[in-house]
Amino acid sequence: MKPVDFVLELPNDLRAIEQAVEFLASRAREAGFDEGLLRLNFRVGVTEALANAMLYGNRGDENKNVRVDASVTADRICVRVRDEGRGFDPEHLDDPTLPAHRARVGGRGIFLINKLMDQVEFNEAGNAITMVLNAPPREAP
Amino acid sequence: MKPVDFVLELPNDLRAIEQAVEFLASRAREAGFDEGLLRLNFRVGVTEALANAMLYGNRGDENKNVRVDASVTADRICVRVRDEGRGFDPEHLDDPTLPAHRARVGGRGIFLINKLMDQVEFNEAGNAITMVLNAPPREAP
Amino acid sequence: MSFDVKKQDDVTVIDVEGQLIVGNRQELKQKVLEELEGGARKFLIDFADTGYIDSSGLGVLVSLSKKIREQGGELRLANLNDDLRTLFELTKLDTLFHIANSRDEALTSF
Amino acid sequence: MSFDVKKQDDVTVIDVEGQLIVGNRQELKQKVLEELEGGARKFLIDFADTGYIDSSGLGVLVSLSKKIREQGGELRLANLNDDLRTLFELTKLDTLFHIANSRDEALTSF
Ligand SMILES: Nc1ncnc2c1ncn2[C@@H]1O[C@H](COP(=O)(O)OP(=O)(O)O)[C@@H](O)[C@H]1O
Ligand SMILES: Nc1ncnc2c1ncn2[C@@H]1O[C@H](COP(=O)(O)OP(=O)(O)O)[C@@H](O)[C@H]1O
Repeated sequence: MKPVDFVLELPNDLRAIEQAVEFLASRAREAGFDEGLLRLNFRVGVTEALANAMLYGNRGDENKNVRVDASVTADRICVRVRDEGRGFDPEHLDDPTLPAHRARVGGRGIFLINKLMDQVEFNEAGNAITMVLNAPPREAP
Repeated sequence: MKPVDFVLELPNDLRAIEQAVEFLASRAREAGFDEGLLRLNFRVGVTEALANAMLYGNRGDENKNVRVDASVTADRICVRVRDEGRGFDPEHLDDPTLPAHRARVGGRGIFLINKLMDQVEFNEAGNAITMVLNAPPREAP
Repeated sequence: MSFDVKKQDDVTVIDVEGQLIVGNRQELKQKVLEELEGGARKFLIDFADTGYIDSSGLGVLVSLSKKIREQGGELRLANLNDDLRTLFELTKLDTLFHIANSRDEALTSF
Repeated sequence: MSFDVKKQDDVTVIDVEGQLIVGNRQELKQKVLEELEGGARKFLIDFADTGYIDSSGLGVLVSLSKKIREQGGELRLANLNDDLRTLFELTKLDTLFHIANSRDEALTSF
């Protein structure tokens, strides 16, 4: 199946996130992707990536944008989120589920992305994240 | 007021239009633009431009995209829609409201854009349309 | 868009929910043509739950109206809100259609 | 998101409609802190009409729970659907909150 590709360039505005996610989810639904995975995994995963791009990557700078590249088929969604920041090292984050960290207010974003998405990759610089979500295997007919 | 800028690149899929329009309308609403004008003028105007870009500009070619550049403030929305086609001459279209044309199935798209938007401009090639919608004047306090 | 087709006596009543636009107009067209082939002649499209209509949607209404008339039938419209009424006036399509204020008004006189 | 705040005896019950996410979490936080300052101590957040919650939303819940406890109060949660429950389990936040199956269950034992 030929993937359908979208590009979104969003201003650095947290209030744009919900509708952007809704737009992408509606396209994935239309492509026939599993509704169950769109509900939580897709929506929360993409929300986290967009929020981090705006808050940490672009540091709230109104003159910076976030670019989203999405490609969807019934079997697979791939979303790349890139900000204009200097990136970070995603390898050395605390595990938020450890008893000592559980009561922290923050630190669950990248953790959730890793849990909810099937494949997660950062570019070298650390200012672009690529997330893949696969449809559940179909039952043999 | 600094305008908030968006870019959307959409695949040549008519079913993507409604949600793309919804996304842009939600951003304009958030920016404080008049709800009444968003309901019909904005939504129908942008829908027409996207449909023409996909149907006539890109001639349904799945490998072509439509690019939308939008900038919104509470006072003004500017949307540019560009396709990858060869363009056309928008000056010589029949008036669909003439009695002889009224019963035609088509030919009302550009007409409606001109009626519903405040400013409409095509680029030289005719494959990009820029539409401006202004907020109604506010009453003096 | 989703739409709902009901029979009220000999009138086929279609409720259009959401938008009637280029992305979905074919569904409405197909449904009405099926009914027409099945022998229905009186049609009422009710727009009470419709958001907006684009030029493709208007085109489908014109096309259906013509096809129905060719079979000796009639298509009426009801419950256009102010926005939709503006659309019909701008395009002068208000001169082409029987537009009733309410469903009852359209039905009683059919 | 929109939310609705009601008093049920001495419990402040908050319904969260839509998403609780980075774009709107401050509204919930502010509202609850106002009630806390106004003397409320028992809080129940009902998620029956909630779509999804992101890490910022979870963070606000953790922060509020802490602040309420500091004033000798308690924050309870109710009506998490399967998706939301998964979220609390993944993050082990289910060990931090009193999560009731229904609003009544949360209220009767408060
Ligand atoms: N796009 C980004 N650019 C720069 N730093 C980032 C980016 N995304 C995440 N980070 C860093 O990683 C940390 C952990 O992020 P996350 O797991 O989402 O938790 P939280 O947002 O609650 O801090 C952030 O605090 C930030 O320092
Ligand atoms: N983006 C475009 N590229 C090429 N031709 C276009 C474009 N937009 C409109 N046209 C031409 O202008 C004509 C009139 O368009 P319009 O007023 O929208 O009515 P309709 O779509 O019903 O034909 C179209 O039939 C097409 O030939």
